[in-house]
Amino acid sequence: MASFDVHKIRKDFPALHQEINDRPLVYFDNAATTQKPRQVIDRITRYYEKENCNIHRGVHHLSQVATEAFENTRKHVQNFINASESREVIFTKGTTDSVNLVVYSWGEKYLEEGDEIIISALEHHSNLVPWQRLSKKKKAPLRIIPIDDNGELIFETFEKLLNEKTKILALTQTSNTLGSIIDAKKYIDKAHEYDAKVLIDGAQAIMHQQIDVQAMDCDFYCFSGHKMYAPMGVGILYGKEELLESMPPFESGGEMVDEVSFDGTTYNELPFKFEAGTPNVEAVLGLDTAIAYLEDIGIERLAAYEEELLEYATRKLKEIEDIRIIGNASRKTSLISFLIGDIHPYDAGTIIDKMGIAVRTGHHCAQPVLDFYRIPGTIRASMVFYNTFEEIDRLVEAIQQVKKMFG
Amino acid sequence: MASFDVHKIRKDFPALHQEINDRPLVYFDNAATTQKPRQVIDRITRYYEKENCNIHRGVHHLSQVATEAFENTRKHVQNFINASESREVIFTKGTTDSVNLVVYSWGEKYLEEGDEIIISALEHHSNLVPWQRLSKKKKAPLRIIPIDDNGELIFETFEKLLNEKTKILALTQTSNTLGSIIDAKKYIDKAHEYDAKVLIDGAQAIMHQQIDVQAMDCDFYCFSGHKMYAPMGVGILYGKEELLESMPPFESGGEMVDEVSFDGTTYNELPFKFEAGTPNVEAVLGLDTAIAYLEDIGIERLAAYEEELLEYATRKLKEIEDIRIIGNASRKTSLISFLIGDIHPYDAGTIIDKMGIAVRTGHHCAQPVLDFYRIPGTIRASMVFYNTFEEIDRLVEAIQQVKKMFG
Amino acid sequence: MTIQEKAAEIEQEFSQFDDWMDKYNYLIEMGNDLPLIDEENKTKQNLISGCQSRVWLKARYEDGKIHFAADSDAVITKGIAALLVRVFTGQTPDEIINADTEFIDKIGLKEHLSPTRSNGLMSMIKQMKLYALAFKTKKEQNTN
Amino acid sequence: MTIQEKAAEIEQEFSQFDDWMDKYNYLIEMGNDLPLIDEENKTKQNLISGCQSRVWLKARYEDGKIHFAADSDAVITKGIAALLVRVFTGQTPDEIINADTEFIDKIGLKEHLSPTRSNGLMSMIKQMKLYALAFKTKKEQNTN
Ligand SMILES: Cc1ncc(COP(=O)(O)O)c(C=O)c1O
Ligand SMILES: Cc1ncc(COP(=O)(O)O)c(C=O)c1O
Repeated sequence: MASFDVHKIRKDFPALHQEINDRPLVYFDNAATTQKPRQVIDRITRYYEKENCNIHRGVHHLSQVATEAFENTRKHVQNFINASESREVIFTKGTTDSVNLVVYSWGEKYLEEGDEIIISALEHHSNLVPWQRLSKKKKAPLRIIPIDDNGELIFETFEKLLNEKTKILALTQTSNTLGSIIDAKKYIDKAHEYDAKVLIDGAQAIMHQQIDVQAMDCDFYCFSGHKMYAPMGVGILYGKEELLESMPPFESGGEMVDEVSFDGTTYNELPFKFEAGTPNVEAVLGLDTAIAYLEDIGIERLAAYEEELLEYATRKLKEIEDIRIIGNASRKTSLISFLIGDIHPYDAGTIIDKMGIAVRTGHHCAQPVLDFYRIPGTIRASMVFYNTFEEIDRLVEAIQQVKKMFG
Repeated sequence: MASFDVHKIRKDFPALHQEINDRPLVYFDNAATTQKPRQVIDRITRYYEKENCNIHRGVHHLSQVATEAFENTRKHVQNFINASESREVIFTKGTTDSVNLVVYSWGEKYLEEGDEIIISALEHHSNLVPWQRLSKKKKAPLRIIPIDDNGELIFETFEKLLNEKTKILALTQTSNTLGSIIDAKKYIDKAHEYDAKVLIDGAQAIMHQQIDVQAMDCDFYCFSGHKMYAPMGVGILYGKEELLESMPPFESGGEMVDEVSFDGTTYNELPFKFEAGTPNVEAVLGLDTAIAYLEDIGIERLAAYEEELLEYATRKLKEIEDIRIIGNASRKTSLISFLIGDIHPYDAGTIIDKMGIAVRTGHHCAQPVLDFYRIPGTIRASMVFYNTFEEIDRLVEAIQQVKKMFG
Repeated sequence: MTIQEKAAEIEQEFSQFDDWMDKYNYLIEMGNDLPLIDEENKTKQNLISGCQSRVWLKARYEDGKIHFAADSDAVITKGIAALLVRVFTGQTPDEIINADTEFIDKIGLKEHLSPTRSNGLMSMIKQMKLYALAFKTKKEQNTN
Repeated sequence: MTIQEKAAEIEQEFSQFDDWMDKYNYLIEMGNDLPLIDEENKTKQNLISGCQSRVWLKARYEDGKIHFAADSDAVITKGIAALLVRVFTGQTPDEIINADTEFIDKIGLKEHLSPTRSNGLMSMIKQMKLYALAFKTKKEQNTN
C-alpha cells in the first residue's frame, strides 16, 4: 500500500478539512453518507453554470448536451456494474426508491396469495418494510434468514426456507449495522434453482468492492449515489431487461409515456418507462464524475486500504477493556459497531461528537438486528479510503474519555 | 417598473451569460426548468464543502446542523405557501412524485369502484396518467373538464360533471402548454360542495404568483423546486394535516418508520411518514435559498415585470404574418405557444436554436391539449423575470429567419 | 419559585463552566439526583420512546401543583430530564402550559431538544404539557 | 457505389458549406428530392412515430438489393431521411445490416440522431436494418 497516498486523496475532499467543537473533524459516518470530492462538487457547479436544462425531447442545444451527458452516465453505470444493456439501468431517487419500485411494480404483478418472500435478519428497513407491507397486502408469508452470533447468515436455514412457493429473495449484500459481507452469488444460485427472483441491496457494497451483476446473476440490484461519493438524490435500479420489460410502470407522468390520450396511454420503452417526471440531471452527472473518480483510484486499491483500516481499528478497539464489538463476520466491510461496557450509545455518541468525531449511534435503521442481540443500539464507526490510522487513534482516545465520564 | 433592474438581476444567473452557436444565449425554456441564481449554486457548494451528512437521528454535530437547516426549510416552505403547519409540507422528488404519492396513498384507500375522478383537458401528463391508471384499476370513471378555443376551462361543464360520486378533482393551476391561469378557488369551492377532495398542480404557478393554500382551501398542492430556481431533485406535496394523517404511507424504508420488528411495524408521524429513504438534503437547502431569493425580489414585482414581457411578446409576435398563437386565455402566465404558418415545430425549433435561442417544441407532455387543437405540437417560449425585451426581439428575428428558410 | 426563577437559577449554575466537559459532568450529576421512577412504574404507559434513548415520565397532582418524576436509559438524557423536572415540578398547570424551555438553549444544550434527535426529550416536554392540560381540565370540571 | 462511397460523397458535398444556414438550406433541398411515399402508403403500418416529428418508411426488395422510400412531416427530418435513403438504397441486406451512420456525425448533423431527440430518425434506421434482416432471412429460406 505504499502507493496509496491518503493525504493526497484527502485534499480532494473539502468537507474533511474543518474543525468541529474546536478539533479537526474525524468523519466516521460514511455508511450513512460519504463526503464528496472536489471533482463532484465542481461538476455540479459547472452543470448549473453552463448546462442546466430539462433533458430529453428538447431540440435546443443545452438540452442536447445535457441529454447526452445524462445518457452517457447511464452507459457509465452499465459499465461500472457490468450490466449487459444500458437500458437495464434505471435512475431512481436512491436505494429505498429502487426497492419500492420493484415492490410496487414487480410485486403487484407477480406475487400472489400464498407465495413466499425471503429476506434476511440483516436487512436495512428499506429492504424490509416494503416487503413486509407487500407480504401483508398479498397474504404472502415473509420468511427470514436468521443470523448467528457473529452476524453471519445461516445458509442451511435459508436452504430449508426455500421451496417452490418462494417467489423472491431480497438480500443485502453488506450489512450496514454489522458490516457482514454476504456471498451473494451462493444465495442467488440457490434461489434460482427454485426459479425465485433475487434482489440484492448493494447500498453498502457498491463503494467497497467491484460489482458484476452478470457474474452475480442477480435479477435486481439497488444502490444509492450519495453513499458512493456522488450527490444526493440519485440511486440506481438495475434489472434484467426481460424482467423489466415485463413489469408495469410504477410512477407515471411526463417522460415515461409514449402516446397519451383520454382513451388510453402507451408507455415509453426501457429505461424511460420507469423514469417518470423530470430526472435529477445534476445528481446523475455528479454520479458520472464520482464513478470516474473511483475508477481512477481503482476499487481494488481502495478496498485493500480500507481493509487495513478495519484491521487496525479492530485491533485497537479490542485492546480497550470492556469494549464489545457487535458483528464478527469472517468477511466484513470497513465498519465497526460496538458498545462500551454498559454505557448507553447516546451518551457515548454525544461525548465522541464533542471530541470532533462523527460516528452514528442508535439502531441504524435495522432494528431487527439489534433485537437479535438484545441491545438498544450500537456506536458505529464506518471508515472509507479517505480515513487514516491517526483518526482511529483519535477515536480510541475519545472512547477513553467516555469511559472516564460514565465509567 | 423603473425599479426592476433586470440587468442587475441577470448578473445573479451565470448560465445566462454564455454563447450558443456563436450567439448570446436566449433562454426561453423556463417552463421546462429555470436557471439557478449564484446564491443557490453557492448554497450547494457550501453544503458539500462544510455540512454534508445524513440527517435525522444523527447525534453528531454535522447531522444536527444539517437537520436543523432541513427542517427550517420545511418551515420556510410552509410560510411561503401559507400552510398552517410545517408537517403539512412533504418533501418529494418533484411534482410528478407528489401526484403519484397522492394517487398511490389516498387513491388506494379512498377511491372505490364507481367513484368518479375529474381532471381537466389542460393537464400535464404528470397530473393525467396517474389518474388515468387509477381510474382503470379502480373502475372509477375519469371525467374531463373541456376547454374552449381560447384555452379556458369551461366552468359550466365542470358543474355538470360534478355529482355525489365525485371523489377528487385534480387540476392544474396554470397550463404549461397554453399558459392559461385557472381561477382555482372557484373550482375548489364548487368541488367541496360535493365533498370532493381537490389536488392542485401548481408546477407552473408557484414561481409566478403568491400562493396561499389556506385561502385557496385546496386539499393537496404540488410543485417542483427545479422550476422555481431551486436545484433539481426536490418537490413539495402540501396536504391538509387531517387528510395526510389518515392516509397510509406510500414508499417505505428508513426514516419513515417508528418501530420495526418482524411481527409488525409502526410508522413515524407526519411529515416523516411520507419521506422514505435518505432525503435530498442538498436540494432542500437549495430550495430554501431559492425561496429567499424570490422573497427578496418580491413575487408581485417579478410577476408585474413578467406580465410586461408577455404583453410585449404577444404584441410583437402578432405583428408577424402567419403567426398563430395557441392559447388566448384572459389570464395567462408569461409563456406563448405558437405556430408559424404550416412550418413544422421541429423545423422551426431547430433553426431558432441555431440562432442561439432555447425554446421548446413538441407536445410539452400535454398531448390532449394539442389533440384538441388538432396540431402536432407548438413552439413554446416561456419567459421569466430574468428575460428581457431585447431577447424577445431576438426571437422575432429568428422567426423571420425560419420563415425565410421554410416559407 | 416561578418557572422563570428556577430557569434563571439553572442558567446561573451552568454559567460557571467554561468547557463542555465540566458542563456534561455536572449534567451527569444532575441525572443522578433525579427523583427516579421505581422499576415497577417503568411501564409501557409511562414510556416515551425515542429512537436514540428512552424516557419514562410520571406526574402527580396535589394542591393545585404538579409533581413530576422521570428517568431515562441514557445518562445525558436523564440529566436534561432532571433539569426539566426541576423547573416544572411544583408549578400550576397554567404555568406549565405556557412555559418555554429556552433555558436549555441558553445553557448550550439546545441540540438535545431537537425534534429530530429522537432522544425522547421533546416528547417528554409535550407529555408534561399534556398532563398539565389534563389536570387543569379535571380541576375545572370538579369546580363546576 | 458502396455505402462507404455514397457516404463519402455526401461528406464531400457538405464540406463546401461554411455556415450552418447553407447546410440546412441544402438539407431542405435534399428533403424535397426525397423519393416520396404517396399518401395512400402513409399508413399506420409504415409510420415511425417520434415525439417531435413523424417518419414514414417503405422498403422494396429487388434483385438482391433493397430500395427505400421515406417521408416526414418535418422538412429537416425529411432531409436527413433523404440522406439515409440515398446511402442505403440499392444495397444488399448484409451491407445495410453492418452499416453505420457516422457520416451524419461528420457532416455535423449528429444532434438529429440522438436517441432521445425522438424525431423518429433513430427508429427509422433501426427499421431499415430490420427490413434488411427480414429480406435476408426470407432469401435464405427461399434458397434452402
Ligand atoms: C403543469 C405541470 N405539471 C407537472 C409537471 C411535472 O413536473 P416534474 O417533471 O418536475 O415532476 C410539469 C413540468 O414539466 C408541469 O408543467
Ligand atoms: C444496506 C442499506 N440499504 C438501504 C439503504 C437506504 O438507502 P437510501 O436511504 O439512500 O435510500 C441504506 C442506507 O441507509 C443501507 O445501508
